[in-house]
Amino acid sequence: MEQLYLLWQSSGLSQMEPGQAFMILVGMVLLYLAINKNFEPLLLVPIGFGGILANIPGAGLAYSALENAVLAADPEVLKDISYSVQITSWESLKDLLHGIHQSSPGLQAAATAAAVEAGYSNGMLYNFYSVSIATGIAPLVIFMGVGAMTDFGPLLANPKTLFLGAAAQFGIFATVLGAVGLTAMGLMNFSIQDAAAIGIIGGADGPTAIYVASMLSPDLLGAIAVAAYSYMALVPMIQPPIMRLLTTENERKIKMVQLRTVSRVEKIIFPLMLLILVGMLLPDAAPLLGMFCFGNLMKECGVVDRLSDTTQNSLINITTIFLGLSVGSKLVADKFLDTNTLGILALGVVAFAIGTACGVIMAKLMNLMSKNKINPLIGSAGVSAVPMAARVSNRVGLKADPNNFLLMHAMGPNVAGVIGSAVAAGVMISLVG
Amino acid sequence: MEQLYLLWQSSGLSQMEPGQAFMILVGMVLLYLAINKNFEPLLLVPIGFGGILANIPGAGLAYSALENAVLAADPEVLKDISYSVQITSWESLKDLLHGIHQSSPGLQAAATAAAVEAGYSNGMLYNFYSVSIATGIAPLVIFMGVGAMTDFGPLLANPKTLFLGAAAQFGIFATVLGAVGLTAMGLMNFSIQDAAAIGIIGGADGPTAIYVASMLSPDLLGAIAVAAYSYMALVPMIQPPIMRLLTTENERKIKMVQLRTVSRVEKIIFPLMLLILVGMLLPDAAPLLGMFCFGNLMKECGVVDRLSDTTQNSLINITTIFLGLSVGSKLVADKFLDTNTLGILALGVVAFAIGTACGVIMAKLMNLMSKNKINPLIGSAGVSAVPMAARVSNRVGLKADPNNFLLMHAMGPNVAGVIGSAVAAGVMISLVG
Amino acid sequence: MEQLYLLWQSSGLSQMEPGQAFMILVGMVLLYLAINKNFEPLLLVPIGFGGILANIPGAGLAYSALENAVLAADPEVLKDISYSVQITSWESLKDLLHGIHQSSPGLQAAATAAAVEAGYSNGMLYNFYSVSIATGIAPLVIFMGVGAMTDFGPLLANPKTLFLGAAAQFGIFATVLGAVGLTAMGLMNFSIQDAAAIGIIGGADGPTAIYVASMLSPDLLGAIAVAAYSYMALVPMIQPPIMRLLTTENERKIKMVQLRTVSRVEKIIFPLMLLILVGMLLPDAAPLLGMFCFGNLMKECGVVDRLSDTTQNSLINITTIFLGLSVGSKLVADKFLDTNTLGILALGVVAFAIGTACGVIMAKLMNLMSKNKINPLIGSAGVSAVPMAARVSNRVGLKADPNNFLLMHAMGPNVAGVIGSAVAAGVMISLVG
Amino acid sequence: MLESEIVTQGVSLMQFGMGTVFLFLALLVLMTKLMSLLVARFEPKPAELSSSAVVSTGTPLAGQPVEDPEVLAVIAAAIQAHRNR
Amino acid sequence: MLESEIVTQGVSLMQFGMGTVFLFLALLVLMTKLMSLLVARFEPKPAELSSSAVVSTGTPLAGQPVEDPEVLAVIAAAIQAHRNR
Amino acid sequence: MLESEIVTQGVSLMQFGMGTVFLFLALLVLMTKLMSLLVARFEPKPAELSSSAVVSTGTPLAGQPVEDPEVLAVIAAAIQAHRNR
Ligand code: NA
Ligand code: NA
Ligand code: NA
Repeated sequence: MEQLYLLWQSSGLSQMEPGQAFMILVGMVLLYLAINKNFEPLLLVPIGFGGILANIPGAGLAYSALENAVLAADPEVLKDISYSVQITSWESLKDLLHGIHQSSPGLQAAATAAAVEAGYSNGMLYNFYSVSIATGIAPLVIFMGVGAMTDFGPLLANPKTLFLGAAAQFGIFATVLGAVGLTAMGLMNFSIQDAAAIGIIGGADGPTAIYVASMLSPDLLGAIAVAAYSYMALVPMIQPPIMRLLTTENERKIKMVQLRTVSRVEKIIFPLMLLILVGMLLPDAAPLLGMFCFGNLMKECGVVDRLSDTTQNSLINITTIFLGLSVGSKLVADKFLDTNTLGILALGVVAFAIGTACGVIMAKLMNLMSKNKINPLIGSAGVSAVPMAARVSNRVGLKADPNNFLLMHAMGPNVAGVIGSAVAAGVMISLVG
Repeated sequence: MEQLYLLWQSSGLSQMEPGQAFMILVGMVLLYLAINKNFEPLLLVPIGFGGILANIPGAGLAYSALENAVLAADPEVLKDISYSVQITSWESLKDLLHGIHQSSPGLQAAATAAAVEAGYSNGMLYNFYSVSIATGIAPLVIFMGVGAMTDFGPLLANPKTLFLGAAAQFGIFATVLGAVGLTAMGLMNFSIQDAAAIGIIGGADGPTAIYVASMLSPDLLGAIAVAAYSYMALVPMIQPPIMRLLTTENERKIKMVQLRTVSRVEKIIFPLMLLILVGMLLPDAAPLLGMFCFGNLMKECGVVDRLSDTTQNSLINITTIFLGLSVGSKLVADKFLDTNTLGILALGVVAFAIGTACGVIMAKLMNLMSKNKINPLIGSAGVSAVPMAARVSNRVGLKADPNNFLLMHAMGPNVAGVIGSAVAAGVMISLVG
Repeated sequence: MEQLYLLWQSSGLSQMEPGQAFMILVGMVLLYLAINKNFEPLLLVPIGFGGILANIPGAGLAYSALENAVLAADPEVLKDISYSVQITSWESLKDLLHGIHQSSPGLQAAATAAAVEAGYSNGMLYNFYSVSIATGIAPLVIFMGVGAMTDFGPLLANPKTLFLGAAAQFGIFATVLGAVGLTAMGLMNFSIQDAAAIGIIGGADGPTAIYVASMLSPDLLGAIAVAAYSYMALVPMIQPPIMRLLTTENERKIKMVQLRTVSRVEKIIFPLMLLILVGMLLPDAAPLLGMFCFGNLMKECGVVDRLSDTTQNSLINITTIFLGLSVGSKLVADKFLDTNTLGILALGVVAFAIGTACGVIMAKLMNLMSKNKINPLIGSAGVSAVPMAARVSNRVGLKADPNNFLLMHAMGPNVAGVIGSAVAAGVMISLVG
Repeated sequence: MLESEIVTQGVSLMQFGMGTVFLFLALLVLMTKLMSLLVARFEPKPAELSSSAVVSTGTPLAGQPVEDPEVLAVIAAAIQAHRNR
Repeated sequence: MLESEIVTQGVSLMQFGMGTVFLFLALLVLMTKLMSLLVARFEPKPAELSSSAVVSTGTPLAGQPVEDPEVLAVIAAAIQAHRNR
Repeated sequence: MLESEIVTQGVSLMQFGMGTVFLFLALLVLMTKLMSLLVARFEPKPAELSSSAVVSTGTPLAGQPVEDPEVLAVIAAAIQAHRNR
């Protein structure tokens, strides 16, 4: 009987905290949405699963060796660690951890050495996060793969749709304002870095959001990534009412001029031109847009198809698996369960809505000044969420006129939105990073 | 002539020790078995080749910068290093190395810095090992791939075959007893950690064995991995005599009830249920079984086929190459050539034999209590060694009755054995890790 | 307006130095040659693109955190850093950086910590370089892939063609002499390490050149890699005039004996034999030739086709992408723009020419001593540049006699050249590394 | 002393280990049976459901950037072949 | 005080950010149009050129070990088999 | 002085380097010939052996989780198509 009691003591069930149980449920819900409702499954399956793993009580998979040592609360080890970081008293383990994270890198290294010597080690997901996200590599590689899958043809055929992609980024900055507003009102507690990272949800672009969040506000990364991917999956529900509200039946029936064919030379020059422009104007966006352009150049140049194929397949798949699990590590209860998370979720949907509205309104404004009319429904595709948002434009357009195919027209603002949010990311990293 | 003499001096041939020559032969034998006898070639080709590389005299491919510096025996450098670790005298270089490995991490870091400054660097295989095995990542990724290749259908159709997978794990623990027994008798010199790592050979599961050995007994990893993969290849020779000895002709002819079809929903829920159970009861098995369940979920959920395909192909292949070469680095003569290795090889085959016997006996016991008879030949598949052991069950069954196909029935205990040995691994890491 | 002025100030355009603009142009030229002239596009597309990224003003993608901190020239941070490395005065930032690189590893680590604490981080390309090239892993993995794509059949059928591969390596060592000669004359300023790394361009083998340059002369790596790949692409222009100059019409018409078929056993044993020979005679070439032989063994043994396929496809492709971008990081203006680079480019073409000539002359010498005549045109294939040089031999031969197909005969010296330059690399690492 | 200690450790590792393995797998048997029962009850026609589920996820998956053109080409060829039968 | 400061920061981030995004994309529109014009002028028959360019790079690419032949063979076999059914 | 020293180093590097390269490859020629002789002697019918060796490893390879079924299906379809032609 005593053996069984010991077994029970060391089991996860006895150590489980309510927050962990709740987060395991959240992970299950994400998996349900991904598998049964097809919510961005490529990301939400690994994120949901990673979230469950991160909250297994006693396993410490999402924690560093130092965090695991502190949370294990062995008095001898705590003494060594607190001595290393020169903290003499603390109210709770969480308080001690907070103190440790505030101390200088040198002291933290000493404390980590003490933890390792006591036999504690980094959790698996913590290692995944350190390698794939903390270095920035995983989102950049995925962005390269996205570049290698992107066709700039529709954009090149109708460059002014870039303005739609610009307008839709207003969702990002309006959300930043919202976040600082909530903080000013005392409802939430976001720094300007947090606000910028939350705003990027409105960019509707997964790797950009994760990249920015990892640089500006790593603690909020889990909530931001989950919000970004969830709302991207919800685009077919969020956008149509807004699109209908802001357009008349006649506007929705506008037929656009057939797109011209774009030559291979233009497609090769475009990513290089974009790269140079980024390099000259906004160096902080260079990693993101550089890798994006590199992927696109590999696809378009036609002489490195081997590399382009691998970038679009095994490389992006491998990276997605580890990126997803790493994001899941930020769904650990004590980082995720916070009123701030609710604020992020609420702000995220506002960001999508405002971005959609601004894209549509911009299209209407452009129609006032140009004789080649744009169907304002393609404005909403400017939020990115490639290719979902472009399909939504097409579907809403077909309801107004069953013979009006907007898909290719909407791909222009759709990829413009990717560029736009990467530019916005560069601005924010440059200003508050 | 003097030039030629110098050339000879600096060559590997003049520096070769007998142990290295012997280990190169061992590597060649492993390659021969892998290529000509088809002994688990996917692992034994890289392991054998890595073993040869590790024993090239003068190249130091399996050593760290510090070890390479000490073994080079330049008096100036030795002075610096021994000063760093505060060792003033030593009998042999091996003695000095032993002293260095005993000193505190801080002192070792200082000694490493001295070695690097003197121009020594980590060997290639040492780097591979550090990244792929010391972090635990490679066995975990391979386990994810194995999960993505596993079909739990037969197990779900007949869940009680899980007990066969449980019984066969007795081979693991009997071997632990054997190892401590040999030590108690003074024949060998194993710690309890070593004994646990040796026992896991009986789990007949490569990545589990490597994972456990890397955590509990890294120095024995080479011998343990070689034993595990070799005996898995020898399963068609080890198991049949034991199976025939323990069963009657009539038992071998038992026809089992046709397996019911299993729904997709069950297959999706099973890995999640298993994950939760592991999380609640045995957090130390969570990395292994978590990755296994993740791979399986990716396969079964049907919405991330891109990721599942990459997991089963390029990702597992890349990881296998580096895992194999890294295991080979532990075949370096001064770590592998030891009477302990002989003990490990002897204990390993005993572990397989006992596991096989226990699986068969368990099946017979279950037949005493149930009216749905189990053919005891499928009990031996409980050792895992997927899918070899299940095929052996089938083959032995066909000899008794040419119309009795046991393969699908044996797949249940076969994958149950994988779960069983991962659970056993968790227990051992939890108790002696 | 003030906002706009600030925007301009922080932009790359205002920070651009002439050298960076020039190097961006160089990157564009490399891309043009790769895409439009098919100059080794698999490498030169990533290298060219990486070169552009590395020279984006203000982005610092090719610099370490410490270099970025120094180049940002914030007085407070400079004070901290210079204090860490105990440098009290400096003439220019470049001078300070030079001083930092001269100081001991411990002081540099302290300075890096100061830079990181001030918010600076490693550039993306710097990280790629650290992981892929500084560790040696990327060239080794590519060499493994090359091994898995190499067929030693023609070499095994006619082993004496190995001598052609040996003779062509004279291009390497003649270039070393040239580099030290230029230095002795005061025209250039190369160390013996630099000279050795430059010589290896004559090996006409990309991964070998990058591997050697990363170990002996990392600062020249960019120029060496660009020269090696460019001249490999120019082989069809460099070689034919030399080949025609050194051979008579009759020699070019020599028909060679049909190659015998080579058994599978020979093809399996050959890489192992080569490995043992390297291990015994030249341990410093063991990493390069070891990985090469491993790749070849995986291909020939026939039992690990999964691994061989992955090695030849996704693994080599992924590695090529990051290797290329990393090489591009060495095209940063302040490392690349140097009179030394001009010297390297000039020496490189001489290396190719001498190698070609020696291969042809060796073939003629061998014909004096043997009755089985060799067509001297296959001698030029001994420089490696697989399979370009062998095709050139074939093409020149066809011009002399439209029915004389030399391709398979030339593959022997062609792969022999790969072995030869790896051996030369080992010698140079061993003697001056 | 020391020898007997390691034997004690080994025996206790065996007891505890085999105990956990059996307990764990027994629990898994129970839960698996329970799960299969529940699935069978709440999903009246499992076979049909599983196929319909595959179909329902099929459409969105087509949106994934898999090698669509090739797949489409194959499908097109197949359809064409079918018509010409 | 502090609250109003963060609001100020947010507002300035919005102004500066949206300004840069618009400026950047406007420049991109200009440059893209210019580029397309130049390409159209200096490459008289873009459609033809693009196809010929593909052909010209086709030959060297054939040397790459992509699985084209296999894919083609599979499709061919599948269609053939289907027709003959 | 310094200049002549580096020249000396270069010359010695050349001598030593070319020497090693030739020696190494000469040894390799010898060993390769020897190996081929031995293989030819101990494996009387190399062509046959090589094919039989391929067959003998063929069966166990089927145990590898490669996409065998697909490959088999392709081959089957191809053969079928061939027969029906
Ligand atoms: Na966007
Ligand atoms: Na097992
Ligand atoms: Na060469």
